[in-house]
Amino acid sequence: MYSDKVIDHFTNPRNVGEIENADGVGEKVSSSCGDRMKVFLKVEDGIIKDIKFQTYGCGAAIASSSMMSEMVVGKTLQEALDLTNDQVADALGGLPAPKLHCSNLAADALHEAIKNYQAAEA
Amino acid sequence: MYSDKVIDHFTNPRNVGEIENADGVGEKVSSSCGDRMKVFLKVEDGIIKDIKFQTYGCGAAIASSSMMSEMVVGKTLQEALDLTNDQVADALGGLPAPKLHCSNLAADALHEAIKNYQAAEA
Amino acid sequence: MKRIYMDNNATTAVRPEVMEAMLPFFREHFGNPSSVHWAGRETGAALEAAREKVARLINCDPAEIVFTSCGSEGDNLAIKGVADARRDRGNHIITTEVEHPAVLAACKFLEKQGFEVTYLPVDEQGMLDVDALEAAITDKTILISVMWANNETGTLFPIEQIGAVARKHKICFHTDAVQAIGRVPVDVEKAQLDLLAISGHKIGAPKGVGALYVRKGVRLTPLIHGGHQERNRRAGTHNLPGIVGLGTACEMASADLQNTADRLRRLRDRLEQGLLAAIPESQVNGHPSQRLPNTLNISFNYIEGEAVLLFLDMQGIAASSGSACMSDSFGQSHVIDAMGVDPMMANSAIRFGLGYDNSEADVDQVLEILPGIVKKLRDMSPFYHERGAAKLTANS
Amino acid sequence: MKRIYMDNNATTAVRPEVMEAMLPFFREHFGNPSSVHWAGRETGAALEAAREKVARLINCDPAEIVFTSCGSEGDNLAIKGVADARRDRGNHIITTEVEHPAVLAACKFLEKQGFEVTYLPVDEQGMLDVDALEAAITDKTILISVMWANNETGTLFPIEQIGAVARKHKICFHTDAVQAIGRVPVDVEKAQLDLLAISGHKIGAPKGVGALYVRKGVRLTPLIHGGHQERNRRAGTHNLPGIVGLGTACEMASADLQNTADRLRRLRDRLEQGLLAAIPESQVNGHPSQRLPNTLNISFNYIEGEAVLLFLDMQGIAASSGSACMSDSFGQSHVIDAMGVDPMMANSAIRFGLGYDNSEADVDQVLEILPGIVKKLRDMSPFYHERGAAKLTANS
Ligand SMILES: Cc1ncc(COP(=O)(O)O)c(C=O)c1O
Ligand SMILES: Cc1ncc(COP(=O)(O)O)c(C=O)c1O
Repeated sequence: MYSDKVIDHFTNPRNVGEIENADGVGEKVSSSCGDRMKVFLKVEDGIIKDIKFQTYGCGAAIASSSMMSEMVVGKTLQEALDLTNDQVADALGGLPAPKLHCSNLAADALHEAIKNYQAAEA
Repeated sequence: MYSDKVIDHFTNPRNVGEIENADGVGEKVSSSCGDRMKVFLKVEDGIIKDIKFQTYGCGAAIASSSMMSEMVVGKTLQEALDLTNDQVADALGGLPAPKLHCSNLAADALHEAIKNYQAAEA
Repeated sequence: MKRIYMDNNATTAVRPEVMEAMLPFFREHFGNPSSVHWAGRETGAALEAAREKVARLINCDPAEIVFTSCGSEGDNLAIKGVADARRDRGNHIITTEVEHPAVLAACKFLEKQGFEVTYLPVDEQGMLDVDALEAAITDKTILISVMWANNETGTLFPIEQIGAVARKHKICFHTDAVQAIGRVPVDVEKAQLDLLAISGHKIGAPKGVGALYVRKGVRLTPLIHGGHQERNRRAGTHNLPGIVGLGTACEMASADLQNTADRLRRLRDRLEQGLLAAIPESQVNGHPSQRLPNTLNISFNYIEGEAVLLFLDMQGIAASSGSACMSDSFGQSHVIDAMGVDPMMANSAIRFGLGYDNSEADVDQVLEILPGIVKKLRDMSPFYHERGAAKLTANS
Repeated sequence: MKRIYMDNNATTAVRPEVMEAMLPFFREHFGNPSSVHWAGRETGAALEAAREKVARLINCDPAEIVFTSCGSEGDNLAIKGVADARRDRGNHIITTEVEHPAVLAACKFLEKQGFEVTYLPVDEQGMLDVDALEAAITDKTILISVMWANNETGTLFPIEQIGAVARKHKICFHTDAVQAIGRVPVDVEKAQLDLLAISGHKIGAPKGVGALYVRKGVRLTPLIHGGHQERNRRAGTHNLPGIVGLGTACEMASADLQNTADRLRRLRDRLEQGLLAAIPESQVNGHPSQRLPNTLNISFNYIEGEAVLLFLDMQGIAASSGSACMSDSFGQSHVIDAMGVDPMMANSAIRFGLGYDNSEADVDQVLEILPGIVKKLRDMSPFYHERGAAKLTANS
């Protein structure tokens, strides 16, 4: 049912945790299944230096969270804002149709965290 | 489905044929399935000396015909008139329920032949 | 005594390759394909692979295949399912007098529910008149159900012509292809079919599995409600071994349909010609050319079919009279009846259904044995002895 | 990696003895039991022998057994069949909120046909109130359908009490005994049942076969019309291998029901107590004592069930969350929901269904692995990290 990439990210999720005194924090709750993701960012010179997440949800939700986090470390905020949920799912080698909505958390939560950072900066 | 006795009588039916100048001839047609039996008798001193039959029908009809013929040779006419279809079926070791009606020919055709003989005598 | 099985229209033995394909799914890969764990993952792929093989045999999309438990279920699902789903559009159904009981009884049931059913007659060769079918269509007609091949006589109906008529009038078209599948080419696109029922045990898959083709977009009310299996069209845990077996049997049928058909036709024709030559007053029931290559329905006047079968059986030869599932009921075959065959002739009808493993030696064995059986039974039959007299009377 | 299968409420592997009993019926004794020849005679006797074995397990007359293709078919045949046959007497059906989808969806379908259905609630232990059931009866009630054992929690309903109520009010009583059969004693006479559905693949018989008990004199409209099989209650060529397998599985279940139940209960209790002790904020869903001996449904707060299943699967352990056939649909289990379990707790529910071949080592393996999985997932869960704060807030 799940691709090897999904299984890998699910089994060994990257960047799980919390950043104390994070520069930005955001979260997203799936309206359809109640899955929830929380993102913590460390930003330096407009670049994402560190990212951690906490996720409550199924295998697809956890794997998408992990994959997203790996995709954006070292990226500029703009690049991170351009990342879409679909790109996360693609990077995982696709997700089964009934599980696609579970990957819709990751980019959204990231964007919330960036907005939170930008609001604090402004 | 059929007992060994039925199979035996069906495979090697006794007394198949016709008696020329029979003393009595009778027949019976089943109203439910169209099976038909014809009985020929040779009678001497009120005793059935010889019996032959022709039957059109399924295995049960043929076996009942044969069994009946074997049961009445050497019997008095009264004994033969007392023979019932059920007794023929019992002598065969029973018949499957949906086939019981096929054994209802044999005693009936026999009785017709006896009546035919008695009418000619009278 | 060598056993010769010539009742393949009733049911077939599971083919060795099918058996082998099924075996791992009973004890090793036994998980529910809906499960997330290893035991389920292993079977999910096998389920879809089987679906593709079935789809390939009839030229449809795998998503259009609904797995069922038998041909009867497929026919009932198609007929009752469409009738219920289209009730608001009309209440008229067209079928034929010679359908399998699964179709006829489903239609009889619907008649009690307020549907009207036209049962089209057939001619003396068992053939259907497509013009008569078209003439029977009313603006209330919601379904046409016509079998592809008749199970008793093997007569093949002009399904492509009927499909064209159905499409022209925008009426849903179902065919019972239980006997046709694997024996003649079946293509749901060419035939413009909306529904088509098949059964595993007629083509070397096991009993307990079948499939219904449902064209994309055709809505039908399920017979068995429950879980979401088969896209909500048939609930119940999948019969994985059976489904895998059906897939393999369909794959094998696709692979050498024409060869097998040619070979069986040669054997069948040898049997037919041999019997007609050896046994006077015998006749073939069914269409002379538009007929399943494996099927011979033949009558021997003056005697009764079951008696013939019993004698054949004692010599190890399995054949049947009429439809196997009707053999516990009385009376003549409704199929032979509908063809207007004389009742006594009809009563002696014997069906031979050849299978892929029948040989020329099997046929020759039957040709050696059967004429003697007929002679023995005719010698016993009062009708046979009276036939001369009857003819004399008729001629006088 | 040793594979441990603990999803026996979803489906079971075919038992070796069952496999052996079935094997000759695929290729050797493959005839249609309705046929007159050797191939049919061989199977007719096997069919009736299997029927007797099934009847013995539930204490009924063999003639009261109707072979089906699965549990879902049995439930649908019972519910729709009785509803149609008794339509003139009333249109009200009583069932529960926690039935299997096969029952619920059949009832929903009947609602569209003009029937009225009362879905009785259950309490927080999943138990039904028999007084509430009796109070729901109206003079239009024609059928009560209450499952014997719940598939998700294993909760056992008071079937004998319900049977007494049904009999008192002369209402037809059906039970879905798919999970109960072979696990607890089932006696249709004691329970005063009219209909009872079972499925082969839950008790070591293969998928694709089931049975419906229909008390003598109970009329029901067939789902699958056609041939005269099963005394006109279910058409279609018999699935002989499957039926023989079901017979053998029932015979084996009869033979050591109590032993197996006792052994599985000990294993289940070991698993249950071990997990409750090792994992804080976990809870058992279902009735503490009125429960199938093999079933444990347990929740671990703050995490999601599917994630737990995946980690278990990676270590070779097969379990499930909710009903297997529902796992492709969204949302929580309707059963756990009906018990009023807190949604987050409900979302983490895992079902272990032990089988006759599970061992103490299997249980210990799960006890070794699962607490770590829960810890890992909780460490990842925002809810878990906030629980202290939430409690502080609640206390302040
Ligand atoms: C309680 C219950 N009823 C009915 C069914 C349906 O049985 P089957 O999958 O054989 O149709 C199941 C199994 O999923 C079940 O657990
Ligand atoms: C033409 C036809 N339709 C339907 C069926 C029913 O198939 P099954 O016995 O698999 O239900 C049969 C087989 O008896 C058949 O020959």
